[in-house]
Amino acid sequence: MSQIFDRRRMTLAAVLGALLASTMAGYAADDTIKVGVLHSLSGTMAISETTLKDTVLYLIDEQNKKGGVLGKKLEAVVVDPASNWPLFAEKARELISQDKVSVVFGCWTSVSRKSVLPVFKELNSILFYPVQYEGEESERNVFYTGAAPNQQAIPAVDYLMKEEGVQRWVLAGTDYVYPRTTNKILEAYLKAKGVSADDIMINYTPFGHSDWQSIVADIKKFGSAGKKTAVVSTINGDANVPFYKELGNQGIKAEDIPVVAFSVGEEELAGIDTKPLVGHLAAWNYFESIDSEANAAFIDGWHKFIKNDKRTTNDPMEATYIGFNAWVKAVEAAGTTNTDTVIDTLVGTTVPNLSGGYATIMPNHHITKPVLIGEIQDNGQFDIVSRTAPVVGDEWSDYLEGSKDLIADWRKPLSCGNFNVVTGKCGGGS
Amino acid sequence: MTDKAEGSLLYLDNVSVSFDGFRAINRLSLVLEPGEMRAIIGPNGAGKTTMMDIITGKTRPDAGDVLFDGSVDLTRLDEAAIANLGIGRKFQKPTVFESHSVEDNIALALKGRRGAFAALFHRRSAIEQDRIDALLATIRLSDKRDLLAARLSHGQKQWLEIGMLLAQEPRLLLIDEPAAGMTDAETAETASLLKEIAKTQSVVVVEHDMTFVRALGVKVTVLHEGSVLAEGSLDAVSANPKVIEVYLGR
Amino acid sequence: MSFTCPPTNSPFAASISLVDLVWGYCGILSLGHGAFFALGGYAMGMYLMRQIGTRGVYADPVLPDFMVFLNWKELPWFWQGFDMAWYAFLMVVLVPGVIAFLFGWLSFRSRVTGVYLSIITQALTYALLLAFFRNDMGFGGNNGLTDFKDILGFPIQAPGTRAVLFAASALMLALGFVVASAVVRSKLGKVLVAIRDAESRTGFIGYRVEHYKLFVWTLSAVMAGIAGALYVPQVGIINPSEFDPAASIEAVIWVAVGGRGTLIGPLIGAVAVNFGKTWFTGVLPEVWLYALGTLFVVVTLFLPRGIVGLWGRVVTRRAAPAKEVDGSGRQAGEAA
Amino acid sequence: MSFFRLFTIFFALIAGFQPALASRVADTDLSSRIAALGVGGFDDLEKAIANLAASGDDRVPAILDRLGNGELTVRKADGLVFFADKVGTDFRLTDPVTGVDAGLAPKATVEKVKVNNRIRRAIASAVGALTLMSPDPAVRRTAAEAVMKSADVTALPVLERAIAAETVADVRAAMVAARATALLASDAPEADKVTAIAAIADIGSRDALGFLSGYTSTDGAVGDAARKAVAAIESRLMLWDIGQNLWYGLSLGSVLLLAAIGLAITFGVMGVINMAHGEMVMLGAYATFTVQETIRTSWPQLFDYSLLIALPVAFLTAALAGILIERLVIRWLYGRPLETLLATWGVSLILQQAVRSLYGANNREVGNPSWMSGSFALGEIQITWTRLWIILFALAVFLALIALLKRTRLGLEMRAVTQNRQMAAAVGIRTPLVDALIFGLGSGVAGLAGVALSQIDNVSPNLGRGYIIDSFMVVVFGGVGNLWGTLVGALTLGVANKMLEPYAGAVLGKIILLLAIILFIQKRPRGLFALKGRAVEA
Repeated sequence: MSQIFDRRRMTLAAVLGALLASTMAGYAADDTIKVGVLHSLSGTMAISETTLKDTVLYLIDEQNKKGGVLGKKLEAVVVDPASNWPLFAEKARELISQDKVSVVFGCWTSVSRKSVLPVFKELNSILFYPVQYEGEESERNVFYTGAAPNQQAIPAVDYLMKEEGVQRWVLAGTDYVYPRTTNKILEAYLKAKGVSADDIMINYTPFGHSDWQSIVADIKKFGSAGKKTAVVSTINGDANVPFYKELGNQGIKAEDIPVVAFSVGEEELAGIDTKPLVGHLAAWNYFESIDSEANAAFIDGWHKFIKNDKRTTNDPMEATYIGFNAWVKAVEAAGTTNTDTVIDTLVGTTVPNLSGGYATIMPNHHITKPVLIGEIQDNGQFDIVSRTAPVVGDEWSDYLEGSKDLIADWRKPLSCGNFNVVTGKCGGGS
Repeated sequence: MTDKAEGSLLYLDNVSVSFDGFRAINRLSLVLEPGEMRAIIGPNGAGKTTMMDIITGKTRPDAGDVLFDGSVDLTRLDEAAIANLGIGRKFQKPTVFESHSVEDNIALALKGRRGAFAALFHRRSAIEQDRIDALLATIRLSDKRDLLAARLSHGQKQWLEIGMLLAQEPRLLLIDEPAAGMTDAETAETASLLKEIAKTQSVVVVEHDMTFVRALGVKVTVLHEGSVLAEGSLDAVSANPKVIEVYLGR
Repeated sequence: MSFTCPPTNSPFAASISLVDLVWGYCGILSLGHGAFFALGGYAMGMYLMRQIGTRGVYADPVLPDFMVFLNWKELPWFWQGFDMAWYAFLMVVLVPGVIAFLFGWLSFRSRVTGVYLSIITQALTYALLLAFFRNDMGFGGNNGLTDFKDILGFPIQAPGTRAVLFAASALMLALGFVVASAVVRSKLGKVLVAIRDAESRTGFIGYRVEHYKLFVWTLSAVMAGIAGALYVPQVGIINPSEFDPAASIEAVIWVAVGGRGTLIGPLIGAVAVNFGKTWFTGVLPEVWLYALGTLFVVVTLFLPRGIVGLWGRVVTRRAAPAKEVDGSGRQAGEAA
Repeated sequence: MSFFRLFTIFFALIAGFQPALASRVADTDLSSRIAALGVGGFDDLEKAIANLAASGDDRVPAILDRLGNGELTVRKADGLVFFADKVGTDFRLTDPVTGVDAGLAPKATVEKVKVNNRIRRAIASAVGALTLMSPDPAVRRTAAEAVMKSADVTALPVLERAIAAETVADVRAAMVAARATALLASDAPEADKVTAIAAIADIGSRDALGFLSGYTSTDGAVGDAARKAVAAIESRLMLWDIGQNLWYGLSLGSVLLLAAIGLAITFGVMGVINMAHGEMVMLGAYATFTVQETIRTSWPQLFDYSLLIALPVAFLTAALAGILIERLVIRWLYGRPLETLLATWGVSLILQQAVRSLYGANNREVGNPSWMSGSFALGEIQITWTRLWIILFALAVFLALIALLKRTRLGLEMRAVTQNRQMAAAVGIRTPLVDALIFGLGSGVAGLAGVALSQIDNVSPNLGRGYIIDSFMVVVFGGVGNLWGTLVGALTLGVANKMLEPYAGAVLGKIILLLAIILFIQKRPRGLFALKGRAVEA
């Protein structure tokens, strides 16, 4: 860690001009491969992103123990974009053009990813993005190791239909792009499955919404129409705690109206008394409670690295794990860290995931993931009740009007992130 | 109503105002002739300052007429409009622009266009400069013209404020306790300055200091509990038993 | 570059000197100036979105990408016209200007001053924050507007364009400085200081205080809007976080640190605070908030005139009356 | 709760009634039925539960109950099903039929019998049917409700017997309702079904509505009757809905009142803008967390009193913090409200970061004591205990404050100082002390708000931020310097918000309200209940 701090100080000094530069020369050793870490360490997103920064450092540490990559040690370059979206772009530029990193692991929110995209395109570098997102994007320089909507939402709905016989749906979300898109996809999907518009209720709330009385009551009302009802929740972040508290207090049990959430993981549950919530569901590609050797080893190593047995693990961490290992494997296979070569090699790379299976990077730069459905337990963990075969991330949803004709394939000769199969043209962009 | 107000400079009739049930001004009537200087006395809480507030538009009366120049209804205007009609006011506590130099204080008060855009493109003319110089001489602060107003003594601030009033070229000056906190010498000088001013403008002086009022030698109005208790020369009102009772207690 | 202030923050810094125009010179503490900055930025962002044309991922000639995937069928009325640069640039000035004018006209006319005004400016920017977060508003929700391609026909990422934009920002900064100092030196500037020192006295000598406040308020909002418009093409994104009240408050501290009531102060403050931020968040991220918090307290308690004031005291050794600055606070305090 | 209730059933069965209910099957039969629980997926498990319940054995409810709690495991070696109690990382296995200890098994050698919601429903229904004859009326009632929810046709004969034997009126009503739902689901004659609909319609609740809605699309007399009944219930519920919204509004208002009332003192009475007010609320919430955590680890039996214990702790913590802030920062800035605003904003940043350093950035769990969990129905208005207690608490705090300011010596001195500082000092009041105390009081009250908010909101370092703008709005709207104004302001805004929400949605509703307040302040710059006159303007 201190090594990183020293580096930061030096960058600073270099800009300042003269004061320290002469005394701390020669930091850019050539026998390392630099890995950029672009996660907020301060500001609103620090709470989530700091964990991912530590995850990357942990993975680098492990890799270096195994001898590094291509015979060179990996060296982390950590910057703090401070939850400030424009600053993400600036820090990305700094990492690529100044620190000359070979790859960047980073971003959490879609805004931050959107903000750095032009930089990665312009300077031609690689970004691994480890968080579930709304899809509708495929860029040559980005690898999406989090779930696309079809890797969370649709299997979850399938599960509820089959296992719970749900016929009536509440789509409740925070008013931002991920829930909007996911709900649009789900709405189209449900209608395609013969659910009538009357049986779908859509509700949006602001960030950090804390008074859920009316909405929970509405859900209850909507649920008393003689048909089995479920809530699909894309409620984000802090708003979940008061939402679940209100559910518990108004006596909505999972047996009556189950809630399946896509943004509630082990960390979010840590702030709630989960006893009244037993049976509510979450859909992810990873749960800490997964019973696999890979997972046990990962958790064990993580606890040792972070020196805290209580730290939970979560889905974006697994996505970081997959992305990191895929990159290592591709670099080893290509024998170089050259961006273009690595991008081409990455497609088709297969690495183990933490749930005992494998993840493959597809030509659309998304990966295959199994979808797990977990039920909340009274100890704040999830009990996995369903698991699908690996699903390929669908970047352009088949259920959205604007994107159903689009596909992405970054292999030659197509090399296009938004190829329109109807017009036969590669959409916008260059 | 205008009949009675005809020919007067300031006309208050049956004015009342109350704050949270407390009647600060109670059916007050007062008439000031053009060119007249009037002293207003009264114990604390008699409504002197509130009366000033009403005249200058800071406080709206609940009832009654306030007319300027026999016809202009002051209750409908705000402070700036009333000031531009030609009513100047000096506060009890000297209020000058402390971050500005003495000269700028006068320059800001100088009669002229008051609009924001006019101010943005304003250039000081030679005539204005002469006028400023003259005023500075009148208030005896010529040698301190570049000093920040904050650094003036209390008495000097009082004078500066009077100077600013004069710069406005008002037709009526309302002056609240000009002698408060002044030395005897300063008080005497202030009295003579006011008498000088009264030659060209109407003046209303609110004052506690009886020697000062006596030095002014003008008609006196005694306020008590928001209404006029007595009016006349200082000697006459001093002899008024009601006034004696109010001042000496019952 | 580690020292991140110059490229992206210079327009912001420019707008900050305008915060000082209303606070340092006029005694109006706006906790919502970021709103005008963001509104200007959005107007520019809308123009840049329309310039993308068919190069968006869905290749829709009219609708921006985020509208396509949320199934919008046609362009909302308030997006019309933004394909024309002149119209968009007009809106950059008009939108913040008109909103500031209306807000100021209502507030100053009803004598909402001091802390009340500060609180409702905060409420205003908070309301706008919530509004722009709403996807139904048609401004791209929390993702905002991004993925810009070119500006006035020049590719936005090209080094040449970036250099020109940077130069434009520097020019804007200089221009803002010139305008602000012209305003401050004029008689109008003196009236503003007069209002700050003794608002009622200014009214009683015939200045219509609310007009002056409204003028400088609207002017500063317009310039904040222009600054926002220059900021957006450089950072390539505009989203509702620019409306966050905390961002506006943080900007105020730049002014306080540099020294309010001076024009150079806010610039020094902006540079100093951002430098500190870059340094701290790099070295000890968790210490940054302590440092920033302490800065707020220390500056208000011990450095009422900021760095500039401190410098002035050191250089001239003249016992500057600290009261002058207090005047603003005390005056505004009349309302409380 | 269900867990708890089932436990009661369990004990009632074992303790009281074993001899009386002699319905038992052979141990081997029961064992084989239990062994089926460990085979196959959820579909198989559901069948196995039905099969187990069909045995009618009185040991079944207890076994099913443990199944529902996830305490049944399959031993991988032989596929037998046992009760499992966790001992360290291992499990102690017990034979569910005989109660014989089967020894310790390491985690890797056993596999939990997984249950999901569907299985839990099946368990509830099965246990319901089996416990309809329980001696405890509360258990019978729960059983009847469970059967009603599942509309289990197979439970009809048991229901008939239970109804015949039932003596307690409301339990009998619940059973009749359960029979009606089961009848409707069965292939009984149409006339019976119409009668059943009438019986359900009489209940008139939302559950009844939900049940009947399922039959509105049926043809014939049943459909007609269902449609009519649904319409009748809906029109009845409409009025209740207004009441419900009003209740939500009051509840939101009480939260706003709690958050704002401390501010009404520091801002309204003292004129100090304390941007760190929200952080005082947060400190109160963290104090609650700390108290609960201590109780949880040291005196778990006191858990239900944890909030009561937290009240003085939270008050003192926040009050002390407030006094410190006043002494160290604010007192140097009296008369300079804008500077105070900035300095206290800085204090708020420091406090947030301090809490983040001490407790971590994640949310902390503060549990609801049992007397604050769950809800009850007042007619068709659902009233949750948390909200009810918070409303009462808010009012109590408010009245206590009024009393303190009006009736005590301290209150008198406070009013004296705020009205005329010099005069108060002249008559011998130690004004600096009073300043500190007022500020401490305002902060302490915010700390109390934190105790209440910990029950419904996140306990995170950002807790306070979310309330600061709303609190200022309440105080400014209600009228500065007037506690009653704050009360009226908070309740008005709460109710207005909740009345707007159904039409405008949560986001737009809030925006509309904010803009309305901004406009309102232009109209009445000093709020609803403004003090008028020279005293405030001078």
